Amino acid sequence: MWMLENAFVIPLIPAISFVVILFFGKRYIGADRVHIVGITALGLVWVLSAVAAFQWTQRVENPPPDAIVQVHDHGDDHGDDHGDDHGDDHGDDHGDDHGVGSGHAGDGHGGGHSSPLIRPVISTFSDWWSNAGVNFAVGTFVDGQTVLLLMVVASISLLVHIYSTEYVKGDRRYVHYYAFLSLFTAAMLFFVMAQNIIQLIVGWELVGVCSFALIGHWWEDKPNTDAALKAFLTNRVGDVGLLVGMIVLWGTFKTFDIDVINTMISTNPGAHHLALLVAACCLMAAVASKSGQFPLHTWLPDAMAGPTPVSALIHAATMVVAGVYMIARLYPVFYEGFSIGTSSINLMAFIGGFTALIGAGLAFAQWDIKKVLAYSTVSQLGYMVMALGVGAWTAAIFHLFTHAFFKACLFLGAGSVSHAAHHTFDMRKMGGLRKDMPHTYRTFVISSLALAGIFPFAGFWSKDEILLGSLVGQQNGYPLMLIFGCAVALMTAAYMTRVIWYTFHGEFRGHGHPHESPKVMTVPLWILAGMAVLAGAFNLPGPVLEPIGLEGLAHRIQTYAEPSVYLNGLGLSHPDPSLTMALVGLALAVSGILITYLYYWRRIGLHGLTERNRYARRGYTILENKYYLDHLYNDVIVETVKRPVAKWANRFNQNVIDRTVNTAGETARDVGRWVYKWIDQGAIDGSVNAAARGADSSGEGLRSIQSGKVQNYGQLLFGAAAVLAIVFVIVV
Amino acid sequence: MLLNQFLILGAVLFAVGVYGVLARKNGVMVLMSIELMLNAVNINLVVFGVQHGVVSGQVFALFVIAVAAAEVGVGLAIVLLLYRNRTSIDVEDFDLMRG
Amino acid sequence: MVAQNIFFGILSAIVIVSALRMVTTRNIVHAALYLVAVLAGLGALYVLLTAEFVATTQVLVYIGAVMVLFLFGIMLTKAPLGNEMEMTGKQWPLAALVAALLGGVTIYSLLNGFGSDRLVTDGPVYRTADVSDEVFSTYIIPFEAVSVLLLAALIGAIVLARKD
Amino acid sequence: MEVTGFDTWVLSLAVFLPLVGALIVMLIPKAYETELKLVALGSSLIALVVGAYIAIQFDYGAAGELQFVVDKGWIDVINSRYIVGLDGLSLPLLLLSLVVVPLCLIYSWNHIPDPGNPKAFFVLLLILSTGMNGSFVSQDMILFFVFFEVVLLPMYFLIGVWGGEDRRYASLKFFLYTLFGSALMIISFLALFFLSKDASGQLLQTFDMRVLTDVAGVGIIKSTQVWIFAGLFMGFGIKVPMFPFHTWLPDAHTQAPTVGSVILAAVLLKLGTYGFIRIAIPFLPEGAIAWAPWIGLLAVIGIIYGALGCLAQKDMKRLIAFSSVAHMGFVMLGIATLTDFGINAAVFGMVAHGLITGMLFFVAGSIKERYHTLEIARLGGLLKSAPRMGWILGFASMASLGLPGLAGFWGEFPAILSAYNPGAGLSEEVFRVYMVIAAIGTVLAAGYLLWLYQRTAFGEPTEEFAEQKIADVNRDEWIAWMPFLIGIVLFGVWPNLIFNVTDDVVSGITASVEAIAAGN
Repeated sequence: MWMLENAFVIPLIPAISFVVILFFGKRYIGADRVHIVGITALGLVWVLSAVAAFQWTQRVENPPPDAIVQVHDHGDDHGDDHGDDHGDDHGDDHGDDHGVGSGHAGDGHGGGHSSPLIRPVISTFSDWWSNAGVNFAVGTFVDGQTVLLLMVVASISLLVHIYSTEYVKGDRRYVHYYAFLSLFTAAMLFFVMAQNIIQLIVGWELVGVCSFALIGHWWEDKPNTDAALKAFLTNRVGDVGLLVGMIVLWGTFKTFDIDVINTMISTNPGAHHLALLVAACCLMAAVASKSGQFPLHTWLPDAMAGPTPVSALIHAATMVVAGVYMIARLYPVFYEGFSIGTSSINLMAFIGGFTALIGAGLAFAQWDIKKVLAYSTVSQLGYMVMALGVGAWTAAIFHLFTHAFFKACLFLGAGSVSHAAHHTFDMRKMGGLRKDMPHTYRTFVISSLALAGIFPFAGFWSKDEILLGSLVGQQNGYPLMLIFGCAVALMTAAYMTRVIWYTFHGEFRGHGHPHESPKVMTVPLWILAGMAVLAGAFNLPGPVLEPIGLEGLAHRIQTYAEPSVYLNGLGLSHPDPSLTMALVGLALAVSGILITYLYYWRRIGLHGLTERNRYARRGYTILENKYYLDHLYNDVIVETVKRPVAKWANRFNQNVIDRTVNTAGETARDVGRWVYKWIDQGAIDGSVNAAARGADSSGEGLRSIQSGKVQNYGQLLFGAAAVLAIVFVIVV
Repeated sequence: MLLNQFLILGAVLFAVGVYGVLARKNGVMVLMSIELMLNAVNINLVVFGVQHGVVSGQVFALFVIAVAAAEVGVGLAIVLLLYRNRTSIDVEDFDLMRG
Repeated sequence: MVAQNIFFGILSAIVIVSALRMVTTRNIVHAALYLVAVLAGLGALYVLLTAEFVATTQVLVYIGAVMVLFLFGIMLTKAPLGNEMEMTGKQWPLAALVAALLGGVTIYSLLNGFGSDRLVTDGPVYRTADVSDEVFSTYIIPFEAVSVLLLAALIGAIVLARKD
Repeated sequence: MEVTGFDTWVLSLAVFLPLVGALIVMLIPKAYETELKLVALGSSLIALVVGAYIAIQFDYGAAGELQFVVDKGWIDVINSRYIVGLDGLSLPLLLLSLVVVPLCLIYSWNHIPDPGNPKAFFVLLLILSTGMNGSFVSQDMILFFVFFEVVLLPMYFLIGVWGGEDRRYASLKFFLYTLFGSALMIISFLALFFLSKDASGQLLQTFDMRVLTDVAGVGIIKSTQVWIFAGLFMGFGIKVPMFPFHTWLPDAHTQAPTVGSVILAAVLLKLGTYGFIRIAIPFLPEGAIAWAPWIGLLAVIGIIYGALGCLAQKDMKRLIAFSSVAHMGFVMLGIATLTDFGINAAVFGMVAHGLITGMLFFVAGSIKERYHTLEIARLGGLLKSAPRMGWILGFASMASLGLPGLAGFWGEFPAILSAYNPGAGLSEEVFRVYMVIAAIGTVLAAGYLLWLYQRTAFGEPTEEFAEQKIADVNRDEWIAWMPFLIGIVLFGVWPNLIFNVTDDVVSGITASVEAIAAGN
């Protein structure tokens, strides 16, 4: 278990790599070879993360005595278990319960716990800071959720490092690029293993800064820096929520320790409901900014101004899931604050679902391939937040896991396309690339299928769990969320098909000769594509595996990653797998693909036919009449979705929300100018100056006294003496 | 006789001397006015010597007279020097200390 | 007592009127003569206060020596000896105000402080011999200092007034 | 702690060594320029070494008590004594002051602003140093006041002689403002002298700050405390500067020479906040409780107002100056909560602001030297023209906007946090509103700093300077800046370096305030 207790070395390695690259890279390593340092560091991080993940699974499988928490079935004897829980949750030695815990763990909902409640490995290092006589330590908090994220971050970061060697080759700031990739990785790893909420804040902001630096990587162009500023400032707005929310947590529990906060809530749910509600709402604002949730999502598409691998790493797979991760990490806060268990709609679920919906809608209206993917990311993040909002913790984290791989693959694929096609991301200048770029095409399609949720790709499994979660909920279902989820499933499949059509099919509309990217780019693509296929296997439902006798491997993420030590106390349950729900989800995705397919492929086919055969063209009019379906799709369904709805959404997005943000900024600036001009310089400074002028003019008057004539001085002297004497006489 | 008779006489003389010092233009007149002020002080010294029955009052009056003589000597020499350099002893002409 | 009061009245009237004339007259020689009157009046007042040696010195030093010095000064600086010269500066009202304030506050506090205290008239009377005893015993060092001062003033005056 | 041998005069040594250096420099003829610079630097460096010795000898276990105390007769007639001593509150600030001065000397080595005259410049800096060091260690109000005022004159001349175009106006404004505050402050000191009583009702008639801290104003009735506190509030508040007494600051900063701005930002402003923590609050707890909501209000107004002011600026130095108003608002908010958390954060914020804003002013000064303008619209592309300086500016901006992991955060976050639960029975509702406003202030801070950075550092250089060769950071600048940069990172990564030192003193202060509050 060494790795779990000393997990701090994992973020330390890329941090050192950052320092080495930034300060010694250019001079001692060579500007074009700094990636060696970064890749080595990330390789090491990956290995250590894998070790940590393995050791965590060992800890779950064969828990040491001090890792187990005695469990009571909260469903039955809720009344008398309070007294015990207080003692138990702090890891009292219950050696005799070893292995028995699995029996206790409430399995009332079928999918439930089959393993004991395992405490996270918490190591604290030093007195980081102190205040009011209390020392606050810095430390690491490692549990299944942490190691899962470690693996995600390490894997994708490593692949992005490798991919970037080709993609940003010869860039004028190659060194800085790799330095900030390393710093970002360090910050993200630091964030995921935060032991207290201060560390969460620190990591949260640090990844934001790296994002800022990398979005603005090509800062010579103003749009890039605008995007960077927008990203940072929008995040800063959310950070107000983060700071206030964390402060409310501190004020309520008088501790920063995540473990203690979670334990206190889970052992005594119901207490502090109001404070938790306030904290949860505030933190929700932070999540909205970092994870691109409505209405603070507008920065994310703009953030695509950064280099594409950065978009893949930061703005698809890792940083933007920080908000989701934080909800998951502090889940008891949100669960109690929003009453997720008992409500059938709440703020988090609604924001998530709504974001998923508008994100998917907006993805239709984009011509920039990266922006489509960006809106898709917004939409999928909304999915995750919605999942957390309906109480489907595992589903959300599972989706986070699978999404990281296929979305990173999609972004890197888009990067590969642009690399080949003269650095454009405009889909109108692409087309027909499937022949020229077979590897990119295949990986892109695989990932798109995963994103669309087609069996048996990864996205199918995770999306299915989310839909199931919103169907069943905890005590109530979340019907509205289910509708949102289903609609999004359909739309996701549709817009991804559109992207594939415009990018890879049809005729090449750009200029020059596109070519396949070199191996150093395609290999990471294939690895990610492989994960897009296989990642679903990590949390397969039991019924799928039973026929092949591998039911022991079911629900691995749920088993290993879920912090049931906290969630159990809240009474969180897991829905039974449902074949119906899976089929409905699949049907929606397939129909989405089918509709789009008909729309694009058929029309092109006809065009080709009419061009080949002039008789056929005459028949085409008839065919065209027969194809009122096209009209239906084109003019009615798609156009209404595409033109008025999407355009309206887009316009709302650009004009209302974005305008609001911009206007707020401009107004603040104008107010600043006004206040400065009239109040500061006018009123306050003016009055001061008036006083000074008074002093000045009286000084002018007094200056005439300085005549240099002895008698005048004498007059003053005697006059002053007389006055003083008078004063003295009067006073005494 | 009242003590105040003499003291007030001294005060009046002193005030008149002050006026002379401040108002007169001629350097010699200024010096004369200073003599007036010194004499005003001398009255006080003598009167208080009598009042307290000590001889020190008179002794100090004598000292003051001696110092006044010295002062007049030096003061007149300065006035003379000024006159020689500036051909004027109007104190209003001298404003070298103007700020 | 009455006689003394009458004498005091006459003398102080002379002194004050002369002093006022001194600081207001336009003729500088007249001013010097008024000063003589003031000094003489004061000398007489010293006699009234039984300070005979001071009175003598007043007459000898002031009226004899100092006044001669002043007259020399007046002549050497070629002061206009006529009546026509404006001797008072433009700022005289201010000076008068200051002087009046100063005098007023002093007189006020004197009246306040000593009220109607009577002058001690039956105290010891110090003759010239007593004064000289005191000067040459208790105040011998200040006396010597004053003599040095006079010497210094003498030399200083000569140095200053030398023509070269 | 028993003080013996060298330790008895080590503090005085740290305070007066620069003054001795100044005297020696005065004796060296102007022609020997290098020699006099070396003497000046040497004396400040020796003072720094003495400071390091103090820091090593300092008993961190007893940081709450005064150490190295010297108590000698001084002005017996008013019962004012020469008392110096050092505790955990003074130590970081003394060290900050000791570090900043030699760095400023190094920076000005070849950068004496017009009209030159390095001798006078260095002498003034050294006198300034003595005043600052003395203020942080004196434990007698008259002594404190003397040092407090000693600071004023050199600064006046630094601005008035070596400043920009409007230097006369700015320096006079600075001088009059501060003098006005000082006048009210000394009146309050006298009132404390005449009115303080010990627990048995005996009049104390002392300027000894230790005694006054101990009695904590028990003998003074509340309404009187409020008035005396008002005088102190004006005196210290102007120095801080708090809204609405801040208007001298932008002018002074804009016109001051670079090192003048640096010292002004790094140390001088701290005299005000230090005065609040050291004098105003412990001496007059009831007055402090009565004033705290208003101080908090002015602090948050300052935060928002300073930030809005920044957004309107066209001059880089003026912008940084306004940002000081905002940052000191956080410090004052922390103080106004009267909690350990808040006041510790305030002390941290003072040090952090000193380092960060000092750094920003250094960069601004170097930009001015190279471009001969600080007009933001005319700048641009600094990252391209002088990449290292651009990076340093970016780093300092990030630190200034309170990025965690750098020093600025630890002054800001705990201060906001402390407003959630203000101490001494202050209204939670009011302070929670302040908390939210202050948190919003962090957004604006990010806004103006990044906006500044975008316009000055990003993009291509403006046409005006496109052809010019802009020198990157030179050796003197590296030496002068490096300690700032290291400090910003070091305190950001391990904030306990400061929190640990100040906590004991601060909890002593708040404990007495709480006791008074509980007694009411």
